[in-house]
Amino acid sequence: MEGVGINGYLAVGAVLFVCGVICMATKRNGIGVLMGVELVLNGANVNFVAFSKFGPLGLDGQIASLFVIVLAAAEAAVALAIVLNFYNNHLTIDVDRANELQG
Amino acid sequence: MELLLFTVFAAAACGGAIAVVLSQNVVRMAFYLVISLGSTAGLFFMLNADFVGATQLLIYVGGTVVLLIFGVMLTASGPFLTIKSSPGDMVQAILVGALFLGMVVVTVLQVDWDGNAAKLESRYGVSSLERPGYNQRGEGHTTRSIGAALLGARFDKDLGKNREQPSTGYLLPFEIVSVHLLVVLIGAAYLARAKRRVNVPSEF
Amino acid sequence: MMPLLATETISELLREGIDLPVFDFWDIPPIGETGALILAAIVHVALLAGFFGLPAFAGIWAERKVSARIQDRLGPTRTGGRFGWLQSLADGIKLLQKEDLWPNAADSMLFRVAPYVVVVSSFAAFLFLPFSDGWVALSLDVGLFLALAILSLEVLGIILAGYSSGSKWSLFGGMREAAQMVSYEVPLGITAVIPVLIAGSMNLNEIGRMQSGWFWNWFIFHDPFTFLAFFVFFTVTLASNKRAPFDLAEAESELVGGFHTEYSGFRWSVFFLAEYASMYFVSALGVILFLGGWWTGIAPIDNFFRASGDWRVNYLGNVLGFAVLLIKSSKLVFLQIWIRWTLPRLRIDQVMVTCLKYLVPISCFLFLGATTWSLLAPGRVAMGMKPGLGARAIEAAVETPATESEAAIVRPVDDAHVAMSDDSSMIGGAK
Amino acid sequence: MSVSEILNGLIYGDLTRSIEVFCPEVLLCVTVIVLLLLRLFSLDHKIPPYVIALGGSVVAFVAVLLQFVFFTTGGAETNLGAGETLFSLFQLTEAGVGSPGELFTGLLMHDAFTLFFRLGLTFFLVLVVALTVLTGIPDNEDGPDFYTLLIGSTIGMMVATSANHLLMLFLGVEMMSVPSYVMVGFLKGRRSSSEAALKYVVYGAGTAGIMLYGLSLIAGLLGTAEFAELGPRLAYLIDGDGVTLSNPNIVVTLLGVMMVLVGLAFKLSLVPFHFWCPDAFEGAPAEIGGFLSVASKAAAFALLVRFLLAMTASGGGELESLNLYLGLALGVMAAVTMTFGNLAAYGQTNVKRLLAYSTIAHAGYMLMAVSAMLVITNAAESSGWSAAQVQDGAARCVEGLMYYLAVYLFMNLAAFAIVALIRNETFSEEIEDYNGLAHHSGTMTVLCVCMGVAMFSLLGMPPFGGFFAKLLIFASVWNAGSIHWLMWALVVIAGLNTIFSLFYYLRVLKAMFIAPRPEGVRSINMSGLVGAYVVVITLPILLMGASPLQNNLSATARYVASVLFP
Repeated sequence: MEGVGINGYLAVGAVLFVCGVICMATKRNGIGVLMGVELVLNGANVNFVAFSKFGPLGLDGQIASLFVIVLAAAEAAVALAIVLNFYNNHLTIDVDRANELQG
Repeated sequence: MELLLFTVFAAAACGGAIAVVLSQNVVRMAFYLVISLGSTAGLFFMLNADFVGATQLLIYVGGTVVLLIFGVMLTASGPFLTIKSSPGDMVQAILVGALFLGMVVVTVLQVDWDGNAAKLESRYGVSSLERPGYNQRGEGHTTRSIGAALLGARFDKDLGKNREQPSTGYLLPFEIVSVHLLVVLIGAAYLARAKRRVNVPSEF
Repeated sequence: MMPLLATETISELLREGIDLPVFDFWDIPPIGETGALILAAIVHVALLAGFFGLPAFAGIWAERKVSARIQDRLGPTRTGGRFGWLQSLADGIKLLQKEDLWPNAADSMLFRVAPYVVVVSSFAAFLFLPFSDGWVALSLDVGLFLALAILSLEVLGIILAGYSSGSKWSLFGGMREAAQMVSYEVPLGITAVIPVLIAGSMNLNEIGRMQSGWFWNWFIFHDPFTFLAFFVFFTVTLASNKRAPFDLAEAESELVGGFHTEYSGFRWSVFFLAEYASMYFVSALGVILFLGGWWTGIAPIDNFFRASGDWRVNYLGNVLGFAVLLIKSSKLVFLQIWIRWTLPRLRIDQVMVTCLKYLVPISCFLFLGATTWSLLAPGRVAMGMKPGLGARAIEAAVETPATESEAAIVRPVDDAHVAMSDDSSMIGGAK
Repeated sequence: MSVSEILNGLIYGDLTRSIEVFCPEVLLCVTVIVLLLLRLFSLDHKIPPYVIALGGSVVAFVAVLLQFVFFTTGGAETNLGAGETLFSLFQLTEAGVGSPGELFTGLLMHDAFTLFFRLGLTFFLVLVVALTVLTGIPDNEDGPDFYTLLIGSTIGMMVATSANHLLMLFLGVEMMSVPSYVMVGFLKGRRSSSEAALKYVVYGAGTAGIMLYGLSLIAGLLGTAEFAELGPRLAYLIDGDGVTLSNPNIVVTLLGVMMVLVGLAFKLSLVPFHFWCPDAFEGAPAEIGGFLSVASKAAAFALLVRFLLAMTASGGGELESLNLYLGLALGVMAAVTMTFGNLAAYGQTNVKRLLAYSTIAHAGYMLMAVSAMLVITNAAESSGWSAAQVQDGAARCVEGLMYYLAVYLFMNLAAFAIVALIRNETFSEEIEDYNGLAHHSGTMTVLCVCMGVAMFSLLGMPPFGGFFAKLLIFASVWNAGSIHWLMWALVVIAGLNTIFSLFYYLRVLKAMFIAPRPEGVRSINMSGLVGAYVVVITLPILLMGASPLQNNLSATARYVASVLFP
């Protein structure tokens, strides 16, 4: 069988990462930005797991990605609560409308 | 076979991610995100990380994304469902993003990872996943090793080796993350719960 | 033991390249590894697809009959004979003929995709379900975990369906479902972990094997906590299947039809296919986790089939196990139907309160109790139960010299296999 | 090792020792749980939550203080009298707290540097809790939530300062930031507050993700996540190839380090990543602003120093030029940050916003020390410094950083606390509403005087602590100038900046002291307790300035810094 080397996985990780960054940069919807964050974290996770198989990182890579998943869930919960709170006060989740604090 | 599966999963993961970027509708974005994350779980299975893959499905796809969609439903009423980014921004971002992607991919792929790994392993020892005999029945059964590592014992690294100190176990993060989750949960619940009642009712 | 259909999976069987007589007969070259995998996949999918539809059709018919009896009616009586056996088939044919339409306000792409998400996740969960000893498509160490994970994806489809319909009834249904599912996954996970704790494995096949012998070996009789845990588990599965009294997502009296209000025809029927299939799935899961899986619970019968050297007898034993599992889980499905037509529907706030204020603390308590029990009585037998795999592995590790202890930790499951085939340890309880 | 050896080693060796050292964090966790249980059993109307929070943080502080004393004085040999009873109460042992080294199988580091930061953080926690009691920012109902978040965030910072593993680095950053997102939005009914929280969380989550990607690259490249091994492995990997951009290993390392720096720079509010800082501080209550500006910055600096040292410590000279480039890049960043912070502070009318820009500027000053440290550690061969000189120079940089942080703790907290206390009376945080506040009698005058002390110290005026802190940093950076001229330029820029900053700090004081009291404002009566609190947190600014104690304190900082450069 033709094996897939580490490079394929790293490329996927990079694509996820960059898509996430673009998503964070362009989306005006608060929840859209959060999705970008999830993509970025996932890109990193793909890297970790790929290194754990192909590199000398071993099981540590997999465990790191486990913790990242858990932390990402926590972060998403808080971010969502904040977005909801913002919505309750401003009746929109358009991040660009968060422009009252300036100076 | 492996190549075929990889192509399918990788294409779905990347395609989903790109669709998330291009889509303007939040709910569709969430759907593409599910595709992307789910395929990533598939990639994890291919990388012999079955436990991580399952966690990805259970927590990420089944939990976090559902939470996000829930948030969409609570906030995105009608007009806000599609908040469009201006096309100029989009084009700009995509150009910059493509450049950035090129940079990351070129840098990352230029590295001779296998060579590095061999070099490091020749000096620092073989990576634990490759150790024969620990993973039962073929590859990918990492649950036991992960479980032991989360309790601080690295049987995969330390068994039969002569080390003065035990290798890095993950007892501390495993425990402290629970505190973190508790704190975060309290915080999220605080923000999400309705504003305080003015006069405290005697009975709920 | 002949490996035929008694190895872990078909793919392993094929990969080992046994020369089936048919190969010689038609002069087929031996199968390569890739070929074996693909072939095994096709066989599994075909088998499971058949099995996936079956409970749905049987379930729908049973639901009609049972509900009719509970309401003092007759139910279907015409199609296919006196008991209306073919009613489900007739329903299916009618639904297939209906026009496939979607509302203007709907997000048409998501609207069309949503049913498939539901059906695929519900179907994929069957991949990890052992129907009998070794009859499992994917025998993974993370089997239970993964099965629950995939089952939880079902909710995603339902939320998407509710959301994309562009109707407020559907939206409400979807939101209720989201809230309900996310909450009920917590007690579901905790109660499902209790048998894992005792078995020391998340592999469903291993968990099932642990409960061989007399029926007091079943995990439900392991200790008082597991006994209660089963009932909590069953309650939670009702909710996670959106079955009454927790069927708020499709509460007809308030929400017209909830998330599937706008669906019709084939897509509508797909939701129901998935619902009945996952009803069966969670029942079978409950059976494997708590009710002795495919074992009859009468040790001599099981042992007769297992101990025999002849692979045909083994095979028969597996068929028997399959039948036993089917019967046991059908009982649970029947119970679900019974509950649905007997109990009134809860309000959504009551549903959430039931979960968060009662089921979660109770399941945590049970989990703690089960942990303490196995800590305090690690090698001891409660009602004839043998000590857990994990406990034995650790005991072996601590007591034996380094090299052997390494073997014990390294390959505990294989160790257990040896112990399993040793009937005296299996039936006689603790050594 | 066999199974039983591994388990015994863990349970009797590593774990016992680790928990002994980790005791303060555990105490804080217990405090959190007690707080929540209190509400569960509806006891929070009988016992106010702040009592528990204050008690818990004081106990934790005492625990760290004892550890610090035990550690620095050599523990058992001292005859402190009451100290020994306390030592035995917390069961401090020579093998545990007394000996530096790794904890939890290499995840955390226990040494004087960490202890110093943990001491500062717990002390700061006590002060902040006391402040919230005075200002009453969480009422009784929200108290448990608020203190849970505050303490949870502090635990994260304490973990972060002792991180010895890349995973712990990420975990620490997450643990300290996620609760603080909520805290920024704590006044959930206010539009500005929720907006501040949204901006903070969006930028914070994004940069954390980028940082994680960088961590994955570094960990994957070097095949380990332990700090102790990063540098040597990197040196081994590029062995002989030299540090050039044509070496892909170097490029990936740089990419990874840059991404990690993005995450840390966000926490430090360095210039390209500072957007959130003024908004978050303006929207958040001033107490939270004070907490974030000091505590999370201190923790992030500790992480930054540890991470950079780990990446660049090779044991040989292989990574020299890498250190130099990194150091210079950080130096440029520091210059831009302080200049931007000071310039942007000019136009502000809101005191909290002004202080936010001032914290940006201060982060710039402190970053100078880090950059000089990197530049100096590179110096061994190319500039003819002896090893002892390098050690000494680098230690001086860290000493300056730590002394600065210590002073900064008090002066910034004092400024934010006074803003919060004045807000409670005048309901305003605008500078023009501060007009003539000093003309009120009583406690308000005390507040204004203390504000003056804090401002002069922030500015860096001679008799106060801020001056000596700046002096230490400037001297150490000047010292590095003989290796690269850019360091001299940096000192000059910093000096000019100090002069710039004079104007906006003075503007606040001018409003308070010189501007006439507007007609018709009601007179303000504040309790004496408030004045006492403010005096207590202002006094250390003086003590760390021109006072006999100054020598002792900087000697301690010196000792603590020197452990990083053995």
